Amino acid sequence: MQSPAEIVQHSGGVIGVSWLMIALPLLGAAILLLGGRRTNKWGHFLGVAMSLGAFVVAVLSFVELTGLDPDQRRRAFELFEFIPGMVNMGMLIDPLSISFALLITGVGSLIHIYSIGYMSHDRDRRRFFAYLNLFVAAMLLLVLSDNYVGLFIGWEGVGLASYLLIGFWQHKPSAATAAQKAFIVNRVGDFGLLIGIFTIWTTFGSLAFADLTQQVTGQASEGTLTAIGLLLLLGACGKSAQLPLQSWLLDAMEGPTPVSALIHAATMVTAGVYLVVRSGAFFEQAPTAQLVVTIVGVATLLAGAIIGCAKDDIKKGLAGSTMSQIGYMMLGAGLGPAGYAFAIGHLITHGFFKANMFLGAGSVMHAMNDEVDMRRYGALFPVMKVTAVTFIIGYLAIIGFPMLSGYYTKEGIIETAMEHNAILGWLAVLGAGLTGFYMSRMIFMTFFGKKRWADDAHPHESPAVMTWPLVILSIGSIGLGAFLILGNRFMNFLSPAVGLPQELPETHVFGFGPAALATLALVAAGAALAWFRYGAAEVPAVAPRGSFLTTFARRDLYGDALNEALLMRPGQWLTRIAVFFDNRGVDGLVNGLAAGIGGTSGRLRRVQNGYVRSYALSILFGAAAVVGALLYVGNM
Amino acid sequence: MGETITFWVLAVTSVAAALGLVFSRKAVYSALMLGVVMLSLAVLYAVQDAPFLAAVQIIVYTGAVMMLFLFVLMLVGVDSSDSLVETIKGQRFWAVIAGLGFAVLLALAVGNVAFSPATGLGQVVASRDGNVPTLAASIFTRHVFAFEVTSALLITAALGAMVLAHRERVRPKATQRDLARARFAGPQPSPLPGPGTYALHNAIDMPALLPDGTVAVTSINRVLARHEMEEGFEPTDPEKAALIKQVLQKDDARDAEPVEGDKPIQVKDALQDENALSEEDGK
Amino acid sequence: MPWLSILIAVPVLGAVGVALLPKGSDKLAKQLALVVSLVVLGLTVAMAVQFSPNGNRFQFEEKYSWIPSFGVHYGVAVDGIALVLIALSAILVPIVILASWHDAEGRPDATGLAPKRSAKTYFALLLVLEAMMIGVFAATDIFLFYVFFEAMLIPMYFMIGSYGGVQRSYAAVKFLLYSLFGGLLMLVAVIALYVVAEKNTFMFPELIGAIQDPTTQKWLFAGFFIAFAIKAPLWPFHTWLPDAAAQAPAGAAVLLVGVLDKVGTYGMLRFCLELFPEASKFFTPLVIVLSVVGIIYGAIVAIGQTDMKRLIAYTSISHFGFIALGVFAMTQNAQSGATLYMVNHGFSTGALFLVAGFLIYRRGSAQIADYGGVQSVAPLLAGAFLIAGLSGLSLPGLAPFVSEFMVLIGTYERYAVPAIIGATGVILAAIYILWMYKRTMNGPTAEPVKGFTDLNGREKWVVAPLIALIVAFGFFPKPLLDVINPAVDKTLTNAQVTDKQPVSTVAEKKGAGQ
Amino acid sequence: MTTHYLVLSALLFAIGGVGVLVRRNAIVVFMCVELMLNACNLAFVTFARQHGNLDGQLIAFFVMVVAAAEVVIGLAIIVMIFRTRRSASVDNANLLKY
Repeated sequence: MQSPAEIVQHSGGVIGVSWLMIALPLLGAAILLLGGRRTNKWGHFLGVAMSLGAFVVAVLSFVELTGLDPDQRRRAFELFEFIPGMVNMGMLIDPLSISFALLITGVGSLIHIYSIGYMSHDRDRRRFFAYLNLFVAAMLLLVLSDNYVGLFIGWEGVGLASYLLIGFWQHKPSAATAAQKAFIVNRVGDFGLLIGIFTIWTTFGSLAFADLTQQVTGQASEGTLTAIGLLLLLGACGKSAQLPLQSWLLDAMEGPTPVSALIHAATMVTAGVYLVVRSGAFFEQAPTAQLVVTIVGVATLLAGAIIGCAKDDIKKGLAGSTMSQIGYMMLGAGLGPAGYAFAIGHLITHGFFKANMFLGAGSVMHAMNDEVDMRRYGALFPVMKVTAVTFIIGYLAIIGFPMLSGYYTKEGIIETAMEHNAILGWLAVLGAGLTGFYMSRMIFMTFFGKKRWADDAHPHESPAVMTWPLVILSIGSIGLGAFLILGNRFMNFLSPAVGLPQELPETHVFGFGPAALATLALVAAGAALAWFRYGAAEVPAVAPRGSFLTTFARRDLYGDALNEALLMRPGQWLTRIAVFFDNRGVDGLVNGLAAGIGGTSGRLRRVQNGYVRSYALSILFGAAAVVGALLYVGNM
Repeated sequence: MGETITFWVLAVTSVAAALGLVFSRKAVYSALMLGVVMLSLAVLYAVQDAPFLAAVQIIVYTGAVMMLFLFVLMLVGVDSSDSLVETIKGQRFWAVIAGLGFAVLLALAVGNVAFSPATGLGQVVASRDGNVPTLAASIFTRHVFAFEVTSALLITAALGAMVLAHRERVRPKATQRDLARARFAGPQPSPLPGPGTYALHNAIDMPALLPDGTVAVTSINRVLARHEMEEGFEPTDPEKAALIKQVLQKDDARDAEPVEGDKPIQVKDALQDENALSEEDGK
Repeated sequence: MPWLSILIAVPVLGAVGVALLPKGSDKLAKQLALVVSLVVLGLTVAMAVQFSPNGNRFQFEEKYSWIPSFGVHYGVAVDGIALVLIALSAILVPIVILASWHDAEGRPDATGLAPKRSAKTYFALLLVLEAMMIGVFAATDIFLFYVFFEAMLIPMYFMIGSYGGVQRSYAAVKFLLYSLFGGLLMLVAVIALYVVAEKNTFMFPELIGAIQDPTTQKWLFAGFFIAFAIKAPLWPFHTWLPDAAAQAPAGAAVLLVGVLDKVGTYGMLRFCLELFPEASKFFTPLVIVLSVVGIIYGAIVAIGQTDMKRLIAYTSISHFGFIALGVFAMTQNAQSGATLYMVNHGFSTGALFLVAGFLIYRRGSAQIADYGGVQSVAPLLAGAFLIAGLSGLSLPGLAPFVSEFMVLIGTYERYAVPAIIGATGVILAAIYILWMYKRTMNGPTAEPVKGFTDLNGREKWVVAPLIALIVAFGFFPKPLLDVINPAVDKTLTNAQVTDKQPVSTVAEKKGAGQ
Repeated sequence: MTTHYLVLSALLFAIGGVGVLVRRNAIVVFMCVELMLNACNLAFVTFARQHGNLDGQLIAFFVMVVAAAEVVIGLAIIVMIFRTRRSASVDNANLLKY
């Protein structure tokens, strides 16, 4: 077992200016938002350029980092004092953060390019690119920050970008509602993260990753560490759409498709996994918290898969799949150093093949007049070959077709889980089978079978600016897994940042262990079932009323209904009661007091009846009282 | 001994007169009663070594002030007597309670003190050869400032009274000629009809009837009518009562209007009003 | 150079100048008021530059005898806390003047908006108010503080009562009576403090530690605290604020909520804690409960509002809960955070009120239901509203986050449970802000909204500095905190509190390494 | 004897007070006020003799002067009120109420 390396102070070199990665897209966003209509013409090019610029810096930093000794590969440097005496803003470039940076800028740039085509007809394309740039900057801040506060700022920054992009077509009430929901549900998670950060600060007196080594965290009680772990997990659940905070992700598909690809598939939703891995120093000494992480992961991977099985909306189907795949990553992240490399590896390959499929779905929608219902697709393979082929490559990668990316990373997670806890392992295998089913269903319904198009649909292949990113992504979907996993290349690369397990797992080009065989068998069975129901058989253009299970899955496992019944309605009642109480209770008391005084004076002023004789009478009484008092005092 | 007798006689007299002042219905009686109290007090001053004050009391109070009261009473109406109905609830009861209580308290206060026999003013007066010179010396030496202020007060009061009671004449005073002309130019050159003519009663408070049996509005005596309406002695004939009320209301409305300056010939206005009224009647 | 006296005198003279302008010269009055307020801002900046954070606690001291027989002085000076609050006032006033350019003119098609009034008077009142605000923060003599504390009410009373919405007189009277009631309690306490301390002076620095008897401390604390709690306003003394803020013209509401109410929390920090340390500790649990209730309660009631300005007012009640929580958590972080919160909240709520004011000016209604889809017709307006709103929900990267974070983390150091409950306000804040944003800005464009124009040049100049400050201090709060921290340190020393140390040894390890 | 005079003075004063309270005719009310003033004067004169000091008489003298001035003005006011309202009842002048 090897602990993570010490974080070293850095200066100079490309890493010394790696803050440019954040600054460039941020600048882009600022220019596009403040520049207004003047920048309409070239705004999208600026957006792409800034993203590519960040990518270049990331690559150069990566090269510089790999040129260092492995135990010197955690480089941190301070930018400025943020909150004096508490937090200094700084950057941490280590194998973990640079992997994320490469994924974010790389896939991000491809999606930027794709969006030029996809959003070409939207009058607000400039704003869209501004938000995308903002997102990239925030996401990079999240992963590159060397402390929890910086991470939190990025964390909320991506939340904001997500809010803005989901609600990009804000004139649609559904989009606005979905955006709002995403933000608020995320805030619940952020609440947990915030309290977690508080606990870290009060326990350890520092929020910098460099100070929170395992030696330091080991001094706290396990209870504290478990609490910190669970609180951070709550944050992770919010951002990564894990149970029980999953409900926002499906609604988030209201946003434009490139957004779904970039934010709600490839990068932002994986931030939770990053958080858990980055906080390994806490989780690894709190087994209970780790166990909860794996349970949440497994539960979500099954829930997401079940939801995916029933959705007819292609984007929602993919969203369910995303949930499910992040569940795998969470599971891996909960397994400690043995699972980290697979989790992050799966995260990266997933970033490629899921972005690939989302963009493919976008391409299909683009061709089908923004139709998202798969029951209105069918037989699209012949008309849009590039899209179809790249989509199918992504499909094969996700179901874990041997030798493709997903196979290595997912299989790694399943094997590690199996060693750790057989129940979790088998449930993960079951999830893989479900993946085989719903993804095959999607392929068959979309690209094969009979045409069920709407009358005015004239599908056509998308322009090159949209297909080239698909091609590049699909190359990643094919080869990246093998590149990373075979020979534990990625595990060794990450080790300075996250440590190594006691013994390195063996990796084979074909890893047909019992678990892998079972997985393959289940996936094949799932695919076959999908073929019989959706490939060979007729697919009705209108969804039939399914069984209870189907309805259960279609309604997102009643997650929304549950939220509504448990939180929303009581909340509404609470609000109404509070408003009533405030108006009638607190303010009523105040106004009542005022009215009481007013009424008393109103009655009291009747004494002033205007008759001088009455006044004289009271004067006489007063005089008598004075005389009486004088007498009394004199006699005392 | 002489003083005691004088005191008791005058004390009884003055208290009785004071009560009379409070309880007599007619203001003139009250004024006379006040005069009695003042004279009694003047004598009591004299008894108590204050001859100058006694004189002043008679001259200023009983002479000047009381005359002033009587003049005003004449202006306001000598014969009017107050209504005995108390309009403010509980006023009388509480007034008597307060008055009695106050008197008792004062009496108690006085009674509680054991006075030594009076020093008397003999010594003080002797040094200056009599009460008046001594008082004068005091007024014009020690209290000269207060005295001068009083004089200012009196002048101010005199001025104030003149300003308050004065009414500016804005038109030349009407001569007899003007009055006659106005009368003949007006709608009714003849005298107003007397009351009670052709009526069942010849009492002065009943209006005259015209040949057709209707009331002659111009014959209504305003003062009496008002008095009777206020006291609740309305004519039994509801028609007449209504008519009287109407006339009075008309008067009230006119009174309520702001008075500007001195109206030279009141008669004319009154006649015009009456004319308008009878015209209304005709309709 | 008597900086503070000049700062108080300039706006007063400006107000006199504005008031003396001939009738009908409204435009000149506005320009003059703007120039005067900018001069004040310039002077404030010049003063702030000369302030040395680590020098004496009170700087720019001036002290002249005022009523010698009672030991009353005209005593002014600033420490870091007062300085930032004075700076806040000086920044907000020119912005408010610019934003209120047409507030006194009524509207040709006015629907429930204020009728036309004298613009001259309005701007003169604004300047008088500025002088009072600077004076109240600068006063080191408690009697002088009281005088400013009460005098401040008068211009605000007229601004609400004459230039406000439909129910302006109700709101103005409620505001005045409520504040006066608190002020009278404070006056009693001020006099009692003078009598009991037997120092024959009202100077604050000399009165620190003068009251030793715990019972006396508690009574005096209560007198001061209730006045400040009403002013702040703390739950349950808050109901005047929504009425006043909803009826006041937007500019006045900004100064009311942004600066005037800060006097309450400032007073708690400065006077309650330092003069009555024992009593403060005794009452801390109570105040913390009130603050936490205020945070949650204000947020929940805000969610249920249908009127934009009332909603913003209730969010402020929630935020004042945070500030009071920070003040009474008695840790360096919490109190620095609370002070920073006062400043940031001024900018954030100021921006919200002003942008809401622009909306209301266009639509003639403050009802949320009367809007919808504004973003499509006026994107800049919507963007400004969103940024202001996001700062209201303490989005990281915007200024209020830093302060809220510090308050909560500082509170958590000592009182974990209140901090956790308070932190749920973070979620509620997202609900009330975003829901309001959604209902006004998103969705299909409502019919009456279609004619909306986007921000004009003047309005841009109003919004831009606020947003720039919010963003700048969101990423770089150090300049403010460097000024605030030493002052809070002194406060804590005088309040006889020491910070808790973390369990672990990171700090020690660092200390050993150096 | 002094006691007797003083009690008489008190009695007259009280009667005058009651008169002010129960009578509605402004002129009679005024007379009652004069009665009260006279009662006071009696007390002053009595005390002057009791203490052998002329100041009591002096005060009484001044009281008379002031009373005279007051009567002049008071009556003028009454006349004026009567002229406009045609009534000398103090109850009619009750506009200054509530």
